[in-house]
Amino acid sequence: MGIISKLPAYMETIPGGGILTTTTEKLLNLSRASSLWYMLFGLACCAIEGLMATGASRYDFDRFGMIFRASPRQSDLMIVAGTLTHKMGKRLKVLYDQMPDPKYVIAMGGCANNGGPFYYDCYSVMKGVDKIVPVDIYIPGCPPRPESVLEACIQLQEKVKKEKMGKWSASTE
Amino acid sequence: MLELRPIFDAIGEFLNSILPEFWVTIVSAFGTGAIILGVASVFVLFFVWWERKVSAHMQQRYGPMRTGWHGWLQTIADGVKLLQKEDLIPRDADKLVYLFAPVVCFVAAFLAYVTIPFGEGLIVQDLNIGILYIIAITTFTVVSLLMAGWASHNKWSLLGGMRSAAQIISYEVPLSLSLIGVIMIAETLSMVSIVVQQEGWFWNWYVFRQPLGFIVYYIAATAEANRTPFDIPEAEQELVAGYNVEYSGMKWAMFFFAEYINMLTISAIAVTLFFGGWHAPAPFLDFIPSWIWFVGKCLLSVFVLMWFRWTYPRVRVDQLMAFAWKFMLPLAFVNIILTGFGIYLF
Amino acid sequence: MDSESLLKYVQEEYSERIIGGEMVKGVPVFEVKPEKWVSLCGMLRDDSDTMMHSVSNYTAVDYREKHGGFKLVITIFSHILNHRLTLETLLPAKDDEIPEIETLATVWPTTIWFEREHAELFGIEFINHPDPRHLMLDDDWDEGYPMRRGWTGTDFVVKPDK
Amino acid sequence: MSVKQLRTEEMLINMGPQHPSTHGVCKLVIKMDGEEVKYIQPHVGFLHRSIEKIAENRNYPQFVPYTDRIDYCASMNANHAYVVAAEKLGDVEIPERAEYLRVIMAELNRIASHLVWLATFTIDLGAVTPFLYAFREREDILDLFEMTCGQRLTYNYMTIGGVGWDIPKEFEPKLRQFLKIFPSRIDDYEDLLTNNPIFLHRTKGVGVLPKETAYEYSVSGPSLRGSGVKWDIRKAEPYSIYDKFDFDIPIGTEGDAWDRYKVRLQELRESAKIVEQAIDGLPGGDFKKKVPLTWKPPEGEVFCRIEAPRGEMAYHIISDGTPKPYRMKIRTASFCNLQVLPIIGVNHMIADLVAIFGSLDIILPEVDR
Repeated sequence: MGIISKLPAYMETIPGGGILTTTTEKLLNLSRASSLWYMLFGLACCAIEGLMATGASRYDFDRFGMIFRASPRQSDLMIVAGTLTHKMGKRLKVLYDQMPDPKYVIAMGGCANNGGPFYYDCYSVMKGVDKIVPVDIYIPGCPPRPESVLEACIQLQEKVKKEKMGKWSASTE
Repeated sequence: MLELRPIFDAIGEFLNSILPEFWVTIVSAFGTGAIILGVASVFVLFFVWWERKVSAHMQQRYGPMRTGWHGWLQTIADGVKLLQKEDLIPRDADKLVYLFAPVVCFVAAFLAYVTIPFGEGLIVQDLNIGILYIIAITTFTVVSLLMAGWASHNKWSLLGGMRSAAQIISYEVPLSLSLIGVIMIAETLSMVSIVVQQEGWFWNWYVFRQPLGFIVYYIAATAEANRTPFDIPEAEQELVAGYNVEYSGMKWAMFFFAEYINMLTISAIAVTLFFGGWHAPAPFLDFIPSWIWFVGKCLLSVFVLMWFRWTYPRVRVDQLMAFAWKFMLPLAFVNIILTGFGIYLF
Repeated sequence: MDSESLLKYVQEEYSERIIGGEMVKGVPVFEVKPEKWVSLCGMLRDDSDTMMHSVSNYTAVDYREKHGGFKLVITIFSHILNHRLTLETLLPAKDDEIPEIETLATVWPTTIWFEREHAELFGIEFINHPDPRHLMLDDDWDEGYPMRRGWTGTDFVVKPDK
Repeated sequence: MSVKQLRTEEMLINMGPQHPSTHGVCKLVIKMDGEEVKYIQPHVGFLHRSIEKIAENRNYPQFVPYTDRIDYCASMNANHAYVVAAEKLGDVEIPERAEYLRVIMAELNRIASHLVWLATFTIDLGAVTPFLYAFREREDILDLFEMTCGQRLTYNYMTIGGVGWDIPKEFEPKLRQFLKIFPSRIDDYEDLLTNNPIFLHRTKGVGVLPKETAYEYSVSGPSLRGSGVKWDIRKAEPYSIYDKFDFDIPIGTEGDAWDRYKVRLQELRESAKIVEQAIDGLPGGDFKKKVPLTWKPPEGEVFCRIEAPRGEMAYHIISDGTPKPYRMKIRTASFCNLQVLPIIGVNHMIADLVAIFGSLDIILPEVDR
């Protein structure tokens, strides 16, 4: 957690700092919401739609201030796009742990939500990403359209904007 | 009219009148430091946003749109977000080196601004070895990249660090040699004197007397700044993120900051040495303040660097080395010899 | 060579190595003796009249109920002569037995991965295989051989309610 | 210090399974001597979705959507391979209009797939801008697919007995417009890349795949043709109605990454040619023959292969007379093509390894299934 995120807590101790706290909190949240850098976690079909087509000219993730980072250390958001197998699940957990707080996860597509078309009779697919990492937004579809990915990002931004500062600092410390 | 020099002079006089001489030195040192830091930061904030917009428009996209008007607040949001990120240090990292690498990188990038004349009289210290100082100080970056690559305890970052060491040291040679032509004509190492010599119409600029030197300089400088097509130290598709793969939050931001500062540095040097510094291309345009000319020329140069980046593929590491030693270096020597002949004949 | 003459040619040339041959949907299919499996494949590759230097497909089928074993089916073809044929061999196995056969990796290197897949999914052992690791499944997989028919599997296999 | 005292050792690096240039989830364990790659071992199976097991528990028409997900860049071709095999198994005759529609869709999807390849290949070489240009044209094709079957990526368009839906009225003018502008767009890519000296240096002589190695490892598709083998299943074993169309098979000479690039760009033009001929000759009539969900093919087995964008894609279906297949084996091109990577990738720089991986056009779900 960066130093600045403790700022609201200190402010609260100042007499009359309550108003300041809310403003700072709002500002910090806004900045986080406007710059969600996502990690490329393309697993299967959804990677083409959710990461490549959405990043390309017609849909353009960059409009929302979202750029991709190859290293988990520099990303805030993990878009799990595609089928997660048991073999890959272990690796996903490692990568999630490598991301610095605050971090978010979007489960994209049926497979990442609950196994999708590979739910029945399948011996190797994990039935949902939420079995191993906490998920903030689920996107249905197989694969979801780029519009729905953008909508999910807007939803996530709304969620981030409403966050209380103490919440995620308490949960991780 | 809008020249900034009188303002600074006035501030200096005011300080002199209220403080003893020793304190004036201290205050002005910190003051100029703060101004340089502030100006450079504004430039970086602008460059990051601008690069995203330029690349987006080259690729038929819009780029950042939602944060402020056409996304102009985007870089600020990114910066504030990076401040809030968790400060990770990998368990096996060499902690001291890991912590100091970004600082060294940051400081080295800023030190070059001591001898860059931003406008008429707008220079921190006109050293009589100005060019030599800049060449020496910009190479410091390589130390930080090596430190980062080594300390992260990650094989990818080690590779990136090694690559950058090899690259920057190799390109330092043609870069330095390419500037010798200018020095030979100008017969001085001071940045201000070189600019003063290029006064008048634009054909007095050294780029017209040193075209070869300029080309060698610009290519070598692109490599120095780790920009595509020479961005192999952090080649995303090969090394994930190169030397900074383990860095997060503000530490990473410092590397990022330094990269863009370097971009401005190489543009500023190019403008100072080859494009007449703060002078207008024609004498009748002198009514526009000198610092605007300087900044305008720098921006143009930075734009060209961005243009390179979004057009070319990346070269391979051995091709990069071969290019430096087998092509750029001979070219730089040829330039020096030609300049010598020119001076002898005219 | 067209399929008819290919069928005849192989039946005559390699009669002691095959059990039978027939035409199935325009492609010659031969049943091969398991012990002659590798040698026949090598000969078909080197024979200048067949020149079977490429593998189109290599599969294993669980025929334990019907024929009492596993069948290996390989479809090989020639780019130059533009013909293909299919070879089959039956590896007898009952219940949980693991049948064995010599590896084809010496003939066509591309079969290495195919055989690794068959080994882990069907439980067929390939003798002298150069790289006997798991291919698809995780290294610590110990839930049996999932592609065998009747494999009920583990907790994470969900069956639809009828 | 003399040179002998400098001790160097090979460095073992895990590239993947989450790496920007492995195009999915493939892990390459590589040993490096400085920058040079000395040994490569691919690890796959991170996307093994047990599709073959699922096939044994689905009715024949029910399995079509799964074929989409085997090769998501070229779902139409994967559909095509399956339905052709299933129809051959059950001796189903399909209307001529359906055949033409299938060819149009398959070739359009081949273009889309090659465009994805072009995008990712250039990104592997560090050039970002061609990526976005290639995706611009891809979006045009996806629009055509979307107006036909309502999906952008996994179409489920071809069914056993024909195609799922007829094309709408607006399809043809839009397609013709696309075909008109597309050749000039290919020229654009060539302007950006073909004569770019950096691109030439990065691809010429890199990852040479000799003909003999290609045969041994059963490499197929453009990667094989780049090595100078004139082999295309559309010509060699014509399926569907490919024998009615006039098109060339582009081949390379050296077998390096450059040749594979050139062959694919050439194929873009050829595919556009086929689409043009098919839309000109599109007959009227029925587009579908009704096949019930509990369709029972006769007992027997079939092996049928087609030319997918990445190479040979084949279905080996064994039927026991019930509505569900007894065994279905899916042979995919990338499964075999990936195996040559350890052979042609060694003794190259790591940057070249990325380029070679890109030039082979591997797609991981095809390898893992």
